[in-house]
Parts: sequence; C-alpha cells; structure tokens
Amino acid sequence: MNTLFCTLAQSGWPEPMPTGTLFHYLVISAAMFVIGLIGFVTRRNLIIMFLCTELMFQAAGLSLIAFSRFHLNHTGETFVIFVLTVAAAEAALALALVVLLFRRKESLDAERWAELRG
Amino acid sequence: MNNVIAQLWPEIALFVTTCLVMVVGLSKDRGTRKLCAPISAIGIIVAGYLAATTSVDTATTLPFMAKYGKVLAAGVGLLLLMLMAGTADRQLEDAVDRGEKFEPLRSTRAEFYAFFLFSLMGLMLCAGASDLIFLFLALELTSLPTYVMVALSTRRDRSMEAGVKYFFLGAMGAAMFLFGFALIYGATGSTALADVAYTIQNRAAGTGSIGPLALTGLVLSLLGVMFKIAAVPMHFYTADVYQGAASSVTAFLAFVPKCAGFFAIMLLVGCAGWAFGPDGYGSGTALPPELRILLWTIAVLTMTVGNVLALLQTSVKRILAYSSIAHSGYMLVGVIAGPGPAESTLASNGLAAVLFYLLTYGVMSVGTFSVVAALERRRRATAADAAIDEVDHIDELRGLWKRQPHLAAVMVICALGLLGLPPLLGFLGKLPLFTSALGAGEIVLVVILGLNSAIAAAYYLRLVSVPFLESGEPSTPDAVVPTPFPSRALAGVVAAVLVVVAGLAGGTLGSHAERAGTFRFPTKTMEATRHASQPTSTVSVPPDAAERGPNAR
Amino acid sequence: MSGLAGQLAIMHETLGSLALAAGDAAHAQPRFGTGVGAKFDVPRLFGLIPFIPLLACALCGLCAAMKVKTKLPAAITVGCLLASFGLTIGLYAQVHANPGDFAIIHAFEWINFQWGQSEAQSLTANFSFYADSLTALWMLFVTGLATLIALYASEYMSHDVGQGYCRFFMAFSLFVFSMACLVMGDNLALLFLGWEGVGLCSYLLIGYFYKKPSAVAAAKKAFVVNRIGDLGLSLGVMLAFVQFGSLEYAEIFRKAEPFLALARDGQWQDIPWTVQLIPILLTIGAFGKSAQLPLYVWLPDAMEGPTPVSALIHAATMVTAGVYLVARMFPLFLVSEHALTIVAWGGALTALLAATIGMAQFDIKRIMAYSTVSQLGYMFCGLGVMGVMGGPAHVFTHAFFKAMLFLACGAVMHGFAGQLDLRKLSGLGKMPGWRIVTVAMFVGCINLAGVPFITAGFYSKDTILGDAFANPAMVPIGWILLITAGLTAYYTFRVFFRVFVGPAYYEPGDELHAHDDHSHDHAHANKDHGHDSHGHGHSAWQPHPPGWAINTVLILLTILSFAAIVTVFKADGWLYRMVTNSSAGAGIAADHHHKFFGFDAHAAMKVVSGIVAIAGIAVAFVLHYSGRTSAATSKADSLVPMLGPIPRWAQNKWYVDEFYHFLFVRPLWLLSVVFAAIDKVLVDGLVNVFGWVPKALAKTARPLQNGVLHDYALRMAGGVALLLLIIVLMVNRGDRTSAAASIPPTDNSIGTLPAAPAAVDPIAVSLDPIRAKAQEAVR
Amino acid sequence: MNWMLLLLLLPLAGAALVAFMPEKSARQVATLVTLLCCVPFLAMVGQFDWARSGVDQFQTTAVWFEPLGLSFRLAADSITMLLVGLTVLLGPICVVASYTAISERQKTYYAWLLVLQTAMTGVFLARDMVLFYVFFEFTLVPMFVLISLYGSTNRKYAAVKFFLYTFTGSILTLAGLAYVALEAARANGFWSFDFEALKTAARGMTFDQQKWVFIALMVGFAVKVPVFPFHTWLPLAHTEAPTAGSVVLAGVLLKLGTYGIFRFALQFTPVAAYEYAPALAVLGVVGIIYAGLICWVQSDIKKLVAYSSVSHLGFCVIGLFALNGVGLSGSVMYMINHGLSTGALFLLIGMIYERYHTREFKKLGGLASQMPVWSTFMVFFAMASVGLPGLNGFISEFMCLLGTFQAGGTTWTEFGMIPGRFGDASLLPGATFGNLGPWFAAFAAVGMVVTAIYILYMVGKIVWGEFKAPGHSAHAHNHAKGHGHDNHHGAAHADHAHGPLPRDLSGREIAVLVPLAVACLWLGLYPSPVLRTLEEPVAMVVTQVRADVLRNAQAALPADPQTADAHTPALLQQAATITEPGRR
Repeated sequence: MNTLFCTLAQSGWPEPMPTGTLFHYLVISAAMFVIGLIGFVTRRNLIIMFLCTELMFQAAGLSLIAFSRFHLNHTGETFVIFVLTVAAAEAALALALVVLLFRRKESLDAERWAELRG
Repeated sequence: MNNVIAQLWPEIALFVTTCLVMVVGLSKDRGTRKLCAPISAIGIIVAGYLAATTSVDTATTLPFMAKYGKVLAAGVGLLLLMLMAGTADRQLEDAVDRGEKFEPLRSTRAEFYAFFLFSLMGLMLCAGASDLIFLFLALELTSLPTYVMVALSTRRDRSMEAGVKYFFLGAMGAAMFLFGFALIYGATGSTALADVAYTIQNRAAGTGSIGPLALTGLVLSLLGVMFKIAAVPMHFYTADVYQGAASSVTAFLAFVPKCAGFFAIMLLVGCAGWAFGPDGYGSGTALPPELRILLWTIAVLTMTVGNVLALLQTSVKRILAYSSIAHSGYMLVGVIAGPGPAESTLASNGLAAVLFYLLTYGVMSVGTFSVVAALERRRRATAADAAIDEVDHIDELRGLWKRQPHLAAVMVICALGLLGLPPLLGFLGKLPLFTSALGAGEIVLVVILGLNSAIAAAYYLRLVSVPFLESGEPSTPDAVVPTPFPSRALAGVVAAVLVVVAGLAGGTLGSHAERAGTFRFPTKTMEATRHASQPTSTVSVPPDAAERGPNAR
Repeated sequence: MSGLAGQLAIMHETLGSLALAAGDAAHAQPRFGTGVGAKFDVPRLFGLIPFIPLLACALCGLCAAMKVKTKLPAAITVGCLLASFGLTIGLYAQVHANPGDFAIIHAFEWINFQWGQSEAQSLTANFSFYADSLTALWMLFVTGLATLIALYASEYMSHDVGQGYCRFFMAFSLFVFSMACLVMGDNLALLFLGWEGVGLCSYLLIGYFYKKPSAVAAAKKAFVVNRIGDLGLSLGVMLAFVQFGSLEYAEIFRKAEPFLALARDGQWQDIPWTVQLIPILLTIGAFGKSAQLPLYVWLPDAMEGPTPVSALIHAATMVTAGVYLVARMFPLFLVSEHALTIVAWGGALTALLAATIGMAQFDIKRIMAYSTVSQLGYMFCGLGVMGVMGGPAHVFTHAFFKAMLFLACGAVMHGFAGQLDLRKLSGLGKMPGWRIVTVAMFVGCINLAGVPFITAGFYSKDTILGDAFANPAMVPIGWILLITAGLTAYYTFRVFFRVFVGPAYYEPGDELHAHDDHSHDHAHANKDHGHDSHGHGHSAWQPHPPGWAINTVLILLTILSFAAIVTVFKADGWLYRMVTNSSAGAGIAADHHHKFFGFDAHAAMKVVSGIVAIAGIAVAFVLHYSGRTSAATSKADSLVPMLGPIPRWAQNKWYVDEFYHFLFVRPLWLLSVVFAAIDKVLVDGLVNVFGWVPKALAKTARPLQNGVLHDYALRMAGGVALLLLIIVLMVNRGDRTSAAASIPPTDNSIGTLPAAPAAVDPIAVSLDPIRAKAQEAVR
Repeated sequence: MNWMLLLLLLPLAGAALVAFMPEKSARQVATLVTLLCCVPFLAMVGQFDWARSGVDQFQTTAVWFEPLGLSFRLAADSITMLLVGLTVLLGPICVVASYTAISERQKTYYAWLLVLQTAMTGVFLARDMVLFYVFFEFTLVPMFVLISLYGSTNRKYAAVKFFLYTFTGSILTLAGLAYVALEAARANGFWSFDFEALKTAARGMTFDQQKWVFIALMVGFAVKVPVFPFHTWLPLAHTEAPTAGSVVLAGVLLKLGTYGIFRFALQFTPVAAYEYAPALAVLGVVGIIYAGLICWVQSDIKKLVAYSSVSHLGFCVIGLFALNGVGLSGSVMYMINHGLSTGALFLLIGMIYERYHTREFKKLGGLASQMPVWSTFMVFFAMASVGLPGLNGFISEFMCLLGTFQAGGTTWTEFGMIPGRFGDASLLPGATFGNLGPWFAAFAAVGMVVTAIYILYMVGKIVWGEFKAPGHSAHAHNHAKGHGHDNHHGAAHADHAHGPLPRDLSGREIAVLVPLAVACLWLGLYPSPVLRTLEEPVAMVVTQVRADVLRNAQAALPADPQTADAHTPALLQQAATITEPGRR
C-alpha cells in the first residue's frame, strides 16, 4: 500500500491541488482499510472480525466523501449513503449469524469452525 | 427515467413475486405453502419473458449484455429453482408430518424462496448495471441472500461453518471492491460506467496509460470481484462453502454469484477498454498491460489451482467446487482476449465467449449438482430425523447406473460436458475461448488452457466412471436413495438434454451470446449526452437500487 | 501313382531334348552387352507354371480342412508339379526356339501405380514372368526335381498321414510356387516375393517337427538370418529402382547398357557409386539365401526339416536362388568394380570353411549340409571370377546329385529310425534292400568329389576352377577352391566308406518319426528327447529298407546325375548356351586367358582337379575303409590327436554360432532389455511425471485449504497484496519506459476510439475552474 | 438417398436400439446393425466415381453452429472410402468376436461399440475441421468405457492413461487447427472450419506460422499414431482392453493419427512438413527399431503385438513424410493393412485368452498340436505382420520404404552426385522430390529383421514347441521352470479352462478370421485396384507440397545468387528438375 501511495505521489497527481488535503484524506482512508484488513486477518473473535470489515467499508466511505468533495459533485456522497445502508444490512446479517453460531458451539472463536477443509 | 424503468421490468416482476412468495409461505395451509415454488417459477418465467422483450439501452459499453444476462439468469434460475425443491423446508414439513405444530415465524420456507429470488434479481441487475453504485448494490443484492441460504440450507454444523466463512470472506471481498470503486470514482469524478470508461480511455489516449489512481481502483475492484467468481487468490472459501451448503444451494452458488461477478468484471474491465497495444492506447486490441498481467496471472493460477486441487478430492461437491474455480479461470481467458476487432463474431469476441460459456457452464453445473442433490443417504436401520444426510463422497455414487440410470447418465453427460468433450455443449463453450484468445495473440494462455483441460479430464473421468462404470454398492453402510423430490432429478435431466441438444443445435444460443458480447467504445456523442443525462443518471439509478436494497433484507 | 508313367515319359523327352541341345553345334555369338536380346511372345498358358503348384497348395489346404487321412495331398502335389514341369518343358521349347531373346508373360497386375508422369512417379511390378534361357534352365530342374522329391516324400512322410501330411505338401507346393515366382518374375519385386516366399516355406518345413525345440529354433534362425540378407536385397532393389527408375529386368538392363560400356573400358570412376553399390547390396541378399559367409549359419541347422525338404530346398533349389540372382543380375554386377570380387571371395572362403567343418562332422546329413554350403561357395566363385557359365552349370549338376545324396541319407534315416551318425552305421551296402541306396550314394559321392571325366560334378567344378585360374585377379581363389576340392573328395568318401561299405553294423536312432541331429552326444540326446521310443529295444527293432517310391526316385536321379554330363562336358555345350543366351551372358565379355603354370587353365584343371579328387578319395579310403573293423572307429582317430585342437574346433563349427551368439544375439537381446527398461522408466516415466506433477502440486497446495477462516483471509489478503505489488512494480517500470519514449499516439485512426483531444486532459480541463472553489470549500 | 449419412448414423441408431432392448438381444442387434452398415457402404462404393477418386464426393453440408462457422460437412474421397471400408469391415468382426468374451453388461458394451463405429466413420467422412475433431475426440469415450469396464486387471489405470494422453495431445492439435481457422477468418472475413478454406489459409501462412501449427498438429496426431516417444499409452491400453477394443484400437483408432497427418499436417503445413520430415522420420525409424526390440523381451503376447503396432506405424510415418506418391500411398495402404493383420492378431490372442485365461509366454506353448486351425491363422497373420510378400503387409512396407528411399533429391546431391553427368538426367531417374533419403530407408529396413525376430519369437513360443497351457500339466515335467506353480494353477482352472468353447476354433471364430485373411491375401496379391484409387489424391497432395516448398524456397532465395546459402539452390535445382507440370 505504501508503495502504491508513494507511486501516486511521485506521479504528481493531482498537481494543482495542495497535496495536503485530498492526499491526507486518502491516506487516512487507506490506513483505515489496512487496519481493518489486518484486524480481520489477525483476530479470531467473529464479532471483532465483523467490525473490522465495517472499518474497511467505512474506509471506502471516507475516500468516497473526500473524492466527492474534490470533484465537487454529490455522487460520492450518494454512494456513501448506500454503502452505509448495505453495511447496516450486513451488520444485521452478521449478528444473526454470530448468534446462531454461538448457540451451536458456545464460542465465537473462528478457529472452532474448521471442519471443512482439504 | 422512463428508459431506466423499462430496463428494470424483469427485476420488478421478480420483486413482486418475492413479495407474494413471502406472504404465501406464511400460510398455515400446507397446500398454499406449497405454492411458493410454482409462484417463483412463474415469476422467473415472467421476468425472463420481460427481459427477452425489453428494449436495449444502447448507452452502455456492453449494450446487449443486460438482456442476455437477464434471460440467462431466468433460464438457469428456473433449473436452479427445480433443484431447490425441499431444500429449506424438508425438516420442517417432516416435523409437521409427525404432528408438530406449524409455526410461521420459525419457518424458513418463504424466506428461502425470497432469498433465492432476490439473489437472482441481483444477478439481473448486475447484468444491466450502468453505474458503479448500481453495480455495488447489485453485487451486494446477489451476495447477501446467498450467505443466509448457505447457513440455513441444512441443519448441520457444516452449513453454519460454510455460511460464516462465506459471509466473512465475502464481506472482505465486498470491502475491497468498494474501496476500488471509490478510487475509480476519485480518478474519474463519476460513477456512471459510460463516463468512467470515456474518461479513462480519453486519458489513456492522451498519456498512453490509464493513470495510477484509476488503475489502482480497477485492480482493487477486480480483485474484490474475484471473490464472486472464486478466482485465485479469492478462492479459498469455495470448496468449504460448496461442500457445507446443501447441494442445491451449492449449484446456486456455482452459478449466480459467478455470473454476477463476470458481468461486473466485464463492465469494469470495459472501462479500461481493450484498445491497448505495445505503444499504449489505440495501438492494439489488448487490455492495459497492467490489467492484462493481473488477469493473466489470475487466470492461469485460477485454472491451475482449481484443476490441480480437484484431483485429490473424494467429495463430489469439493471436486465440483474446484472445477468451478477452474472454469472461472477459463472464462477469464475470454475477458483477457476482449471483444476482438470490430464486428467480431463469437469466435473472435472473448466477451461473447465468456457470456456463452456462462450459459454452458450454468447448464452443466446444474446437471452435475442435480445428481448429488437428487440423492440422499439414509441410515438403514432407523427412520429418524437426523438419519437423512446428503450424498457427498464419490463412492456413494458407485453403481449408480444400476439403481438410477438416468442420474448416472446425467452425471456422465454433464461431466463430459464440463470436460469439454465434443460435441457436447461444454466443447462449444470452450472453442470460442480458444479462438478468441488465439485471435488476441494469447497463444501461451491457450496452451495453458488446453493443458488444464487435460488435467481436468482426470477428475471428470472419475465422475464419469464411478457412477457409470463401477459396479457394486456404495461403500458406506447407509443406503443411497433418491430424494422424494423428482424435480431435482428432472432439472438434471433437462440440463443433460440441453447439454447434448444444444451441443448439436445450439446455434441460436451462440448467436445471442455473440450479440450480447458486442462491446462499444464510449464515443464522443456519449460525452455530449453525458452532461445532459448526468443528473438523471445519478438520480434515477440509485433510487431504484435504494428501493430494493432495504426490501431485500 | 498314375503320374509316374507320364513323368517318366516326360523325363525321357527332356533328356532327349537336352541331348539334342548338347549336340547342336551352332551356338550364339558371345555378345557384348547386357546379353538381352529382343522380346518374343509366348502363349499366356505358360504363366500357369507357378500357379499350378499354388493350386496344389490350396487343394492341400482344403484336404487339411477336410481332415483327409489318405495320401491324397501327395497325389495332388505330384500331379500338379508334373503338370507344371510339363509346361516348363513347353516353355523351354519356346525359349530354345528364340535363342538370346526373352519373353514376358503377363499374368495379372500386382503393383501398378502411377502418380505422375515422370519415370520416378510410377511403380510397376506385376505378376509378369520373364522367360529366357536362364529362367528355363532353373525352372527345368526346379519343377523336375520338385516332382521327383514330392514323389519321394509321399512315401517318406507316410508316417505322418493326416494333418501333418497335408501341412507338408501345402508348404511343399507353396515352395514351388514361390520358387517359380523367384525365378520367373520379370521384376525385382516379384523376385523378392518369391525370395521371401521360399524363405517362409523353408521356415515352415524346417519347423515341420514343431514339437522339437531344436527344429523350431532352426526354423527361426533360418528365417531371421535370411531376413538379414533380404534387408540387403531389398535395399538393393530400392537402389536399383532409384537408379534405373524401374523394377523390371528388361528396363534395368536397357538402362545399364551405357554403364556396361564404361565398365568394359575400365572407366570405373565414371560409373556412379550408386550403380556400383546395387550389386553389392544384392550380394548380401544372395549370400543370405545361399548360405554364404557370414550368413551361412542357418543352413546346417536347417537339416532339422524332413529330408525331402533338405534335398529340395536346402540343397537343390532354394539355396541356389542367390546364384540365380547374381546370374540374372549379371549385367549389374559387371558395372561394379568390386561386386564380383566380393562374390568370389565370399564364395571361396565359404567353400573352404564349410569343407573344413564338413570333414569333422559325424552326422551324415550335416556333412551333406556343409558340403552344400561349400558347393554353393563354388557356384558363387564361378560367377565371381567372371566365368559365368561355371556357376549355373554347377547349380544344375549339383542339384541332381546333391538331391540324390540327401535322399539317400533320408532313406537311411527313414530306415534306421533317424540314425545318422556315421559311427553307428556301417556296411549298409551289404544289407538286403539297401543296394539301390548304396549305388545312389556312390554315384552322388563321385559326383560331389568330382571324379574325373565320368561325373557331371567334375565338369562343372572344373569349369569354375578353370575360370578362376584363367582370371589373373582370381588365382588365389583358384587355389582355395582347389584345396577345397580335395577336402570335398575326402569328406564325401569318408561318409561313403564309413556307412555303406565295411563291416555291417547298425544302431537304430532314437526316433521313429523325426530324426535327431545331435551327432556329438547321443546318450544325452536320449535323455533329452526320450519319448515313446524308449520301449523299442535294439533286439526287437529291424531296419526297414526303402520302398518303391524312394527307390524309383533314387534310380531316376542316378540316371539324371549321369545324364547331366551331356550338358556340361563340352565347354560350349547346352548349359553354356542356356547361360550365355540370357542376361547372364553379359559376363562372356570378360574372357580371360591367364595361364596355369604355362598351361591353358581349363585344360590344366581337368588334370589337376582330377588328381586332387582322386587324392582326396584315396586319403578317405586309407583312413576310413582299409582295415576298418568297427563302425565307431577308424584309422583317422589315431591321427586326430596329432592335429591338436583343430579337429575339435572344426567339429564345433569353428565356434561361429557361439561367436555370433555373443557378438550379435546376446548384445541385441541385452539392448532390447535395456530398451524395455528405458521405455518403462524413462519414456513412460516422463509421461507419468506429467501426471505426477499436478498431483504433487495438489499435495503441496492442499494444506493451504486448512479450513481456518482467518488463515483464508490472510491468504487472500496476501494474494491481493502480491498481485498489487506486481502491478505497482509494473507501473513503475512502465512509467520509466513511457517517460523515455513519451510520444503521444498521433495516429488515432488505429484505435476504434474516435479522435480524442490527445494533448488535453479532460479532467484537468473540466475541473480546473472549479478547483479554486473546492479549495475554498475545504478550507 | 444419402447413403453416407445412413452409414454414419446407422450405428448410432443401433446403439440407441441396443440401449432400449433387453440385455439378451443386444448382441444380435449389434451384429445386425454392423452387418447392415455394409449396405450403405457398398452403395457408396457403387456410386463413387472412381475416376475422380481424389475429389470429395457425396458432399453433404448442414449448418451446425453458425456463430462459430461450424457446419456439418461430410464428403468422401478414395482414402476416406478405404478407411471407412476398414471400419465397416471391422465392425461386425468386433461384435461377433465378443459373443463369448463379454458376458456382463452386454448392452453397454455393444451400444458403445456401435457408438465407436459412428465416431470412427465420422472422423474419416468429416470435412469440417471441428466436426473432424468432434469425432476424433469422441472415439475416446467409447474406448474409455470399453477398456475400463471390460478390460483386464489394470484396466482403470490404462483407460485413464489412454484418455488423458490422447486427450492432452489432441487439445494442442485443436489449438493448432483453431489458429489456422483464425488465419482463415482474417483472410476471408468470416469464420469457417471447412477443410478447403482452412487449407488455403494455412498454405498461405509464413513458414514460422506453419512451423508452430505443424508442431501443434503433430503433438496430437503423434500421440494418436503413436510416434516413438509418445507411445507408452498404447501397450498399456492394448494389454488391458478387451479383444474387440484392441482390434478397433489397432485397426482404426491408430489410423486416426496417420490419417490426421495425411489430411492436416501434410496438406495444411506442407512446407513445415517438408522441413521437419527428417525429424519425424527419425522418430519413425527409432520407433521401428526400438519398439521392435522391446517386443522381443515381452512376457505378454498381447503386449508384444501392441509394441509391434508402434513399430509398424513407424513405417507408416516415414512413408507419409516421404512426401512422394509411393510413400504416401504405401502409407495409406499401411493403414489398411496394419488394421487387418494386427487386428487379426489381437483376435487370435483373444481367442487364446478366452480358453486359457492367460497371455503369458511362460504359460503357453505348442498350441499347434491342440489348435491346428488357430495355429494356421496365427502363422498366416504373423507372416502378414512380418511383411511377407504376397500378403498385404509387404506391399505397404515395401512402398513406404521405397518411397522413403527415393524421396531425396537433395540428399543425392549432398552425397556427391553431380547433376548432369549422365545424359539428360541431372538426378537419378527414380529419385523424387522429398527430404528423406536412402539412409532413412536403410535404417528403417532394419525393422524388417527386427520384425522377423520378434514375430517368430512369438510364433515359436506359442504355436510351436511342446504343448503347454495352464490346466494342462501332462508335459510339465519337461519344463522344470515354474513347474509347481503351473500345476497349482492348472488344478484351479482345469474345470473351466475351455468353458463353452471347443478346443480348437469354433465356426464363429473362423468366420471372424476368414474375412480378414481373405482381405490380407487380396491386398497382398492384387492390390492394384486399390492402389489405383490412391493415385489421384496422392498426386494432388504431392503436387501441393512440392509447389509450396518450391515457392517458399524461391521466396527465401536471396536476390544476390552469390550470397545464396548452399542448401537453397540445390533444393531449387532439384525441385526444378523434378517438377513437371501438374499431371492432373
């Protein structure tokens, strides 16, 4: 990721804009995404894993807003609203699933669910 | 606005059906409850009919894909519906048979059908997506119901496990392509696919490349969508989920999300266009080199990993899962090949080849899954509730030709079809992939594809020989018997007949795919209309999706 | 045997015509050319000559299928062969009427293929027969002897009446068909057909007693060794085709004419090496079929077959096919600088080697076999020294007396239950019923030994010796042949003196039906092959003398052996003209007059070879007749230790078989084993590696699918990161390269994208005015 | 009436009929159907215009899959007719030969056998490339089923190996053909897989393109033939297959490879075929000798015959790459003759296996005394296999060798023949255009000896000698080796050693062998009518190849003759001197 953004910076785009603003938003967004990803990969608790995906979703939302602002249209913001909705739906689903799973094994440890393999 | 609605009639029909099904499924009367399936079927047929008769939105890069995709979704959806019989409510209805009280609130029958239809609807929307937001929502609409379907398909822990793996990894994939979408938007300032395509390609025409931000966006979103088609490296869930879900749901997973994924991939890759050559944009008929390398690597890895891992499996569903991965790899070859030169036919248009392959793969995979779905394992001694289980191990198909010759025949035909043996439908699906990739100069890819087909032959032959050639009883102590749902077997038979008949006389299907694969480069006139239509497109599309979004849950 | 009278009549006729021919003083002028005259027509009826035996073969096959248990197959065969012989005489009459010319009798198309207009683009090899005097000569003794020997075999094989009898006569008639094709074919392909056909029949007949492992092995050996020769022959045929554009003799000879002129002038360097190679390749074939060095090893073993077979195929006819080939293709041999030298040396060395082996053997049939090999060597020498006539003449005379010798041996074997060991038989001439055999044997022996002036064998051998000494380049060969002549006389009469005269004694052989060839160790053989005959004690057993058929045939052959003198005793007699009036006549061109110690070589040889022969007989007389009291021992035994290991080596055939076995058979077998191993391990192994690699990959990749959710997530994320890394690296590199050559595409017509404002970034343009606002808003 | 279509579809209909008939009548139906196939074939023979034997006749076209330009296009020229004739002849023989050998799942067996016949007929009749490929590949399935259901102990492995090996090869062939189709589409503007269209396009390709297409084509065909290093599937498949399977495999399926080379490799990529002829011929020659020697050390009779197929088809391959009339027609004849004689050998071995349940040399011997009729046939067909003149094998072997021998004008010049030395002929009169030469023929001819060695080894072991078979230990004392083992087995098999079969061949078995024997004799003694039908198609191929090679050589010739590389002028000269205006 880092390399990616270095590349982005090196390529000198967007030139006329003070690099501070959009770039910082994007960096934060990317950081959120990566943190979410790392969390998702490293944590074993299903709820925390789910929260990490939410973090990744919101990272995307953040950059959408930033871009929307940058482009001075509202498309990005509209998008974010939909993203939030979908995230909510996913949350509902996730929680239901987690409850169901918890009932079965009395645990939220993702590693307990590794019967299928090979 | 009117135009957009006209495009959406099939989805609307499905939505109406969904509502109806949800209500009907709550009925205390068993006869009424049983109407869910016929109603769904009618809904799908109507949707298919509407899709076949709607006009075509010519403003997109793939103007004819929507129609083809929707009809395809309806057609294969119908077969899948036949396969779904009894999946969710078997236990429930058995319980009712034993005298237990029917509790509408605990019944999952209606929801199951509703989810099925929602997902199908998402697929249809995907095919017709003209906007990134639209596409995002359509993809989510396709996926979210399937998570539930997987988890609820049986009462075993395996389904739960499959569901949780599918959901969590799916969410990660979704986040990935969402982030990619955001970057694409950032790079182009628009979410309308036509605008995105025009902007990116104009930039490419100017600078020779599509720019790092757009590229990053496209790469991320493609990688995210790879989850849907179960391509490397996003394939890890596939075998586990396919094995854990009920066979009918597996069949669904093997087709619907994959189809949606390919529609999305084609739309996204279409934004970058296939006009790159050695000297940058406009000097050839290839993808941007970065995207080409990405897809090339993914395609090769996907088909190889899929085929290779399938070799050692003993579970039919896992074999088919890995084969499903491999087939995604094959289809990616078509995406790499691209639409070819102007006015290209099915033989030189990789996109058309992919679309046709989706059809053939859909039919054949329904056929193979129907065999496992139409059988079940019953412990001989008892008739207890938990004693019924799915057929999974390949040995359980042993001697099938003696007991259920029609299922054995279905397995033989469809497995040989998947293998790509001429003159079956699978061969006709693979041939355009071959020719179009050759036309695009991807000779190495073609050779790898060929060798992979050969590797695949090893396990498909097992699928052929175990049920058809090997005699003797299954090695398990349980009896393998047909399920009491003849429609499952019927779906398989229909698929098998299609595999043969369409192989011999499938020209029409091919022509439709050929037309559907027509790729148009965004034109100057589009840019003129863009400014005029921008408000409508940004306003009109999301509300549609927004209307459906919440209802889908 | 109603055919007998007719047969006798025809024999008389033949003899008459031979005598007539012999008396005919007018002979054709020596012609300098290929010796091929004009073409004349003969009735197509004569095309039936080969096919009548084929009919006999088919009828015998029918008999076998119908399980005939009588002597019907023999009757059919003898009748058909007689008819064939009759036609041959007719053909001879036609040929005789057109000296020097040839006829083509077209039977039917065989290979007739034309795929273009040029010469090279057609291939013609029909079932057409080439009739000239050489053909007639060969066919006369082939069909004649075949008839006689079939008659002999009808009695000889009588113990096997039934399936075996049918089988025998089937193969016998098939042999005559093949031999006729070989001799009469008008093209090299048909010759090849006959060539291999006689090989097959030889195989089938050697292996007639198929239950004997030695017979099966001998049959196989004969076929395989012959095939090696055939390999050379077929290459020669192909080279001839490529060189001359045809397989037909007439055409080949016509095309060879210019080379012949060059050869006569000694301009060898002007004759292409391809032309010169053809006869050498053909020689390989001839040496294979005619059992010459280094391919002679099969013939002694071939004596495993029934004796009539040995007589006809392995003494009189088939083995002379090589001589025929050389004679027929003589024009080609003449245009090759070294071919005839090779032929001569091959023949001479074989003659000597076989004679030395023959001296040390105890099995009389085997002795005859080696003598055949030796005599065939003479025949090749006769051709090789460019004498031309000697070779075919010796073939002709040798055919009669050698067939007779074999048949006499066969009679002995038949009568003494397979006994052939000259140490266990003695004084047969004194036993009742064996007189005719003894006389026949004697006549055969004096012919073979070359007793001067009264035997045909003397004249033909003498011609060869004379020719050899007359050719200055071939004098060493002459000496070799002279030595061989002495050896021949010795070993021939060794047999006669041991077996037919002296004290009467016999031990029956160990078999009633088949014979045994293990001359060296009978006790051992008894153990090995003991069958039903164990029950027959010596006391209870009586030899049974030959019956009328055998005796008749022997008498006829005795007469014929002597009668053959008329054909050869004059240097320009009947045989001479038969040879010179054919394609072999080309060799007359080389007329050498080298002197033998100042004398005319031919005249000198008449004396010298006669002396040598008498000397050989005398030695045999001293060593094996005078004062011999028992069958098993003779004076020679006391001489053996003086010669050291040589007799043992000679008795063991100079260990040539063993040598071949270790030099060729074993290495080839080992090579095959190695190939089989390579095939299994390397070739198939490589294929299996291709099958194994995916599985190995699968085994490697499988642990990645460990079923753990966040491991999956990690792998997915890792994969994504890896792919992104690849892209990023690509972009960086691509940037550099594109920066280096940052020429915007000016020609937009290439792409399907309509001309875009290349220089202007649309985003930059459209966003520029708003950007200020955006900055404000962000602030 | 379209007899050709009937011929193609009759077995398929028969298969459907068998599938729906009771088990017991399966073999009767199959026999009837395969015999009935003779009717349309004979009708075709009658209607075929033999004067124009190189021209595709009975053209039948129907649209199949329009978007890809696939059509259902059938036709026949004389080569097709010959090979179809072989297929039709072997059909009833295979069915009848299986009467007693197949006792389980007869319906499946006969149905697939009939399907196989359709597929094989189709391969030869197809004139659309993809249709060809369809039939080509579809032969795999029936064969797979026949081997893996009715084969011997290791049948599943053999079946899978057979399928995968040939499938892998033919996929690359498909890629090559698809590439040609692509070139054709680029040239014509529309997609078509018609032979003629593809041929035109392929011949127009550059040498570099042709080279790769040639290699791709050869991979599949070489596996199918099989050419030397790609042959290991064949002995395995043969050993494991049921008798009829082996017969079909040897008789027809292997010919698909050589037929493919003839139709595609030589006609589509003539220049590459010319250039690579030596390489292929080397493989052929190595195969002849190598496989022949391997035959010699086999312990299983069937494996010996299987390896002999590899060896024999080496002759076929060198004949093909001789690229002259004699070689090509010899090669086509070889396809027929090998089918007849090797097919018959497999039948004979099958008959033994049915009686004694073994194919081991160690356990069998001296059958001549027990089975004279069988032995007669065995020796007959063994001799046909050896290439004895007068039987069919000789004609083809000789022509292949002769064709190879004369195919090398260039080789002659390299060997020091100076053109123009003797009169008008700058080269030997019998030499033709081609890239092989005497050396190839000389080495290949060594195969004659090798063939004799192993065939006679086989005959000597099982036909001649003291009778020896499992269950017959009367003479076992003569053979100390494996003595106890034999007896043990003998006791076990004594009861059913012969089963329902007579000691010697039954009338049915003789009836199966007689047509083959007659055909062997006929083709051996009177092949002329058959050869004549080959003249025209072969001449057409040769003319094309020569024209293309010449054109290519001229194009490659540098403008300045001084710098011309040594090989090219010789080639040109040779081509110029041997070329005469096209005969037809």
